[in-house]
Amino acid sequence: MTTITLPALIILLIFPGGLFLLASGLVYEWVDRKLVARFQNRVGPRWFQPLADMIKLLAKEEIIPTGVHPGLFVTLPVAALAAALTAALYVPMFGFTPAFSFRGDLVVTLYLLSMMTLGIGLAGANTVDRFSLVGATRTLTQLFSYEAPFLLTLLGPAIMASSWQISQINVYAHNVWWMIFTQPIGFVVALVGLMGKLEFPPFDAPEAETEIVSGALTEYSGRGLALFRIGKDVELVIGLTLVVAFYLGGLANPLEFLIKTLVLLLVMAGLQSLFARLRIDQTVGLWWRIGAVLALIQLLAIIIGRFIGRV
Amino acid sequence: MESLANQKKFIVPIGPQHPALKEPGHFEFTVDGEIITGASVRLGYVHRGIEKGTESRTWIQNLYLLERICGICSHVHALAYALGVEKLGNVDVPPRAQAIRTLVAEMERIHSHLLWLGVAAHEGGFDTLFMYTWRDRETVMDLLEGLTGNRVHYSVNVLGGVKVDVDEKQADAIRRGVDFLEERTKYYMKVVTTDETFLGRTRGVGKMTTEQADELGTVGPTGRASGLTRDIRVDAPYAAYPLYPVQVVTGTSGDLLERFIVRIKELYETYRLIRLILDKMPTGELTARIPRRIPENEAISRVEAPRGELFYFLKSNGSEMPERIKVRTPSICNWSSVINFAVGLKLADMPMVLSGMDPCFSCNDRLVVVNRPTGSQVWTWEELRQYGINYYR
Amino acid sequence: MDITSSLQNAEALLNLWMHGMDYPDLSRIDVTLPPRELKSAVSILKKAHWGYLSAITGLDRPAPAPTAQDSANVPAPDGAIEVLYQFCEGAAVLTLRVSVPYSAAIIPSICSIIPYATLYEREAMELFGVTFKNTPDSDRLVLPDDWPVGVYPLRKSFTGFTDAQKEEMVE
Amino acid sequence: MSIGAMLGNIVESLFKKPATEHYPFERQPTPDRLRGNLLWDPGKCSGCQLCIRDCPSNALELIVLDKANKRFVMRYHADRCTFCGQCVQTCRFKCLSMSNEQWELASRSREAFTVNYGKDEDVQFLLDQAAQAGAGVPCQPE
Repeated sequence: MTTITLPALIILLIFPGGLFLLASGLVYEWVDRKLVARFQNRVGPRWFQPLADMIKLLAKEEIIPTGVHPGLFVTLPVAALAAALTAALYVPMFGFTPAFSFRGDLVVTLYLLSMMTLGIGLAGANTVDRFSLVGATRTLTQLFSYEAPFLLTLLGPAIMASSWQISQINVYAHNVWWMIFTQPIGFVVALVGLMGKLEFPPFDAPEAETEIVSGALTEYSGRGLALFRIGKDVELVIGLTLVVAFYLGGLANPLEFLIKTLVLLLVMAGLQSLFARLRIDQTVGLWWRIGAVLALIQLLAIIIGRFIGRV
Repeated sequence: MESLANQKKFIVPIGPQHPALKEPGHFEFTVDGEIITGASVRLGYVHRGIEKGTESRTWIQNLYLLERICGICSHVHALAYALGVEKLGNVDVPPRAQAIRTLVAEMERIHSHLLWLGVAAHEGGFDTLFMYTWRDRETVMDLLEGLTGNRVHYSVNVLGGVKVDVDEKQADAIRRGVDFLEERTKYYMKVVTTDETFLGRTRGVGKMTTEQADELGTVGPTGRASGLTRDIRVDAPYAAYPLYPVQVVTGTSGDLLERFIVRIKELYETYRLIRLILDKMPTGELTARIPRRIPENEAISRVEAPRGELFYFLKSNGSEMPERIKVRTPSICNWSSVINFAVGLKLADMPMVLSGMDPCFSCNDRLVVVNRPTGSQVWTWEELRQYGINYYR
Repeated sequence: MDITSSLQNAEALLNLWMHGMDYPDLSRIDVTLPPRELKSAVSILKKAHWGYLSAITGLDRPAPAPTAQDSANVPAPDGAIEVLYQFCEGAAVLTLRVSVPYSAAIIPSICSIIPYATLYEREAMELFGVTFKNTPDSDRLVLPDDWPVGVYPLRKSFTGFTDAQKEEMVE
Repeated sequence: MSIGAMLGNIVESLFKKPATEHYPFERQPTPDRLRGNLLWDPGKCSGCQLCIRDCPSNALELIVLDKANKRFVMRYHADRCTFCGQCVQTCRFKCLSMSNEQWELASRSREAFTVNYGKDEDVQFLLDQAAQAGAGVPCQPE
């Protein structure tokens, strides 16, 4: 595997953290929107649309509604984005070795990724708007439903690799059979879990526009909204990278990264356009009744497999 | 205790501006978590005073005013009105004209039902189905444009007949279009009845028994899905429906899924009717002469709009202008069913239940009242026009 | 049931209360009722399952303009609001006609018998200024919130707002 | 009972040309029967003004220059017109028709929508008169 080392500041601010990550987030958002549009026989947005949206939002006035805690209102989007950007540092982004790595960074990354959803939930709960409140309740409910199965499915490869370090799991995944074949259930649950995390349809009940306008983010405008949105885009890239690194044979170079994540995104876009939105009670039911059980079976199979292997 | 409970009421307003309803209507749902415990409705945000307006326009001008009550079922409004005026004036409309009116009415039904299917799917978060149905709806809109010259306000009717004729080329184009749409409709039937995620949102939701539907006075497909056999095309055939009998489509379970099925089955029936009309088109004149002054009388005209029974009451006073025109649109009948059934449902189901009856706000609201940015004021038509002229100068 | 028997059935049901009856055309029957008999007429229709209430139509019948022959000491006749309850069964339409003078425009509400009549009653109430006694909900339904009280747009006397009324609404 | 009943269709769509039309770069051809802008043929008009009486939106004005010699100018306000076609139906001499050409009902001024139809010399006469006296006297229906 190639190892490129860059000065820490550049890693944090420009590449592969910071700016480059933000830019790739926008590109992935565009790919996702374009694919969904094509699945629906539409034209879809042009390549600069997410960027244009972002510039427009950043240039707009940020309205702080009455009844909120202003400090919290302003810092939540920043915290959410910062958490997402930090999480990227432990993940083999673009096929490079993670910038920082230590034993157990998988757990830290997963918590950092949850910060985003938590931030959106708190942002909704902070306002007095009814739609935001309903949206916040739904966001947090959803967080508690997909998080456990998602976590369990990422533990599968970790147990196989006998490591809690993402970079080591990546290397392990690269060297053995693609884990999508050895742990197919885990892969499906992980992929669907990622969709739940990103609130993609059919798990978009927390921001169901026909019911609660824009959910928790209804009261957000301007910069706050822009940061939340770009945070979500970054999370999309990180999520894809994680699933690819764990289940699709790891990441060794940028080309491999590009091909594998885009194929995964294609599948995800297909899934997004295939289903009707699930009600929040249906989402919770699905995750706990099916998702969690499947993930546990997978985990059990791995543990038993390893036990037999050792014996 | 009571007052404390009232304070804790958590009301979710839907409308007048809300992405679920592209038209203005105001609903207040009192919710307890996700469960609705109360509902109320306020209409009139687009009340245009058409009933008053008709009293100062001639019989001919009213045809076009009334056609503009609704953009989706424009033809049935004009049809109901024209049939009523012809009744008042004792005019016999030539059979070919009646057949063409029926043909356009049925094509409009396709347009309306496909549009509804898309909207209902969108409310359920199934945007792919929404995009596909609206794409296919273009077919019938293009056919209507080719036949009548306009995509929305077909203006096929004149008092005493129709403006346009159907030639063989048109008929063939319509047949081809109907064949294509029938195939697509079968596909949508399959999707709606088999897709598990969508079924999860429609099956058993908003259930209404036949007795309840009767008690609440529902009309149209909403009522028929609950087993209410009310269809004006069958009960009191008008225009050319006596020549082309319709079979009523009814459902039994009365839930949202059944409303989907009933509307889709109605589409099949509509395709059959269109082919029948095109194959057996009577020949003859297109218009009959009708006097400008309508003798004093009263008439009631009922037609089956895509959403249900449309009721017109016309009263003439022997002059060129009507004395009174009352329009009772199908949507207003169905409101009570929604308001009564909201309690106990989940908030997430509400947009779907609302759209399940295919509400049309322009149907309900028909005064020129404009809210100015500074304070609100009632403007006369002349002032409004002047404002418009100054604005664009 | 065919139209004629439906109509005869309706006639038989309402025979007790009617003040006048007419067959305007083959599928219609008009029955004139005094306001106090309305509720009993509607409930007998409901009990007999005769059709369903299709619409409530208001009609303004202003008093004819005083002619030169009228002497000054005869009081000017009062205009009337006529409310039409249209029931449909198949192709048959039954109209219950209830007429009340402007000065006493009160009609008993039929919502206790037919609950969904509330929307129709609210509409007629706003647009014609008829009071439906004991109607469950008398909030504004279609007119704007700042519409002046006592102005009924569908009465013939309404031809637009006076300047004073416009002033009032701005406030 | 199935999940993802639309799978076949969405995969097909991925390789199909999008249904969206790139308006205004691409335009669908207009149907022959399109009810477009109103056209008036001065030759046959008798000046009965029935079209003006029947117009639901006051889009027509007939300016009578000389009734005996049938010199009329029809002033057509395209921005008020609802394109219902009633005037065409009403006219007994078939002097009104609707064009099926594509046009845009959008402009930066209202003037673009006021069209004077008539013989060239009559329109010119009217314009000269308007230039002299401010505005022409539109004919009101009785």
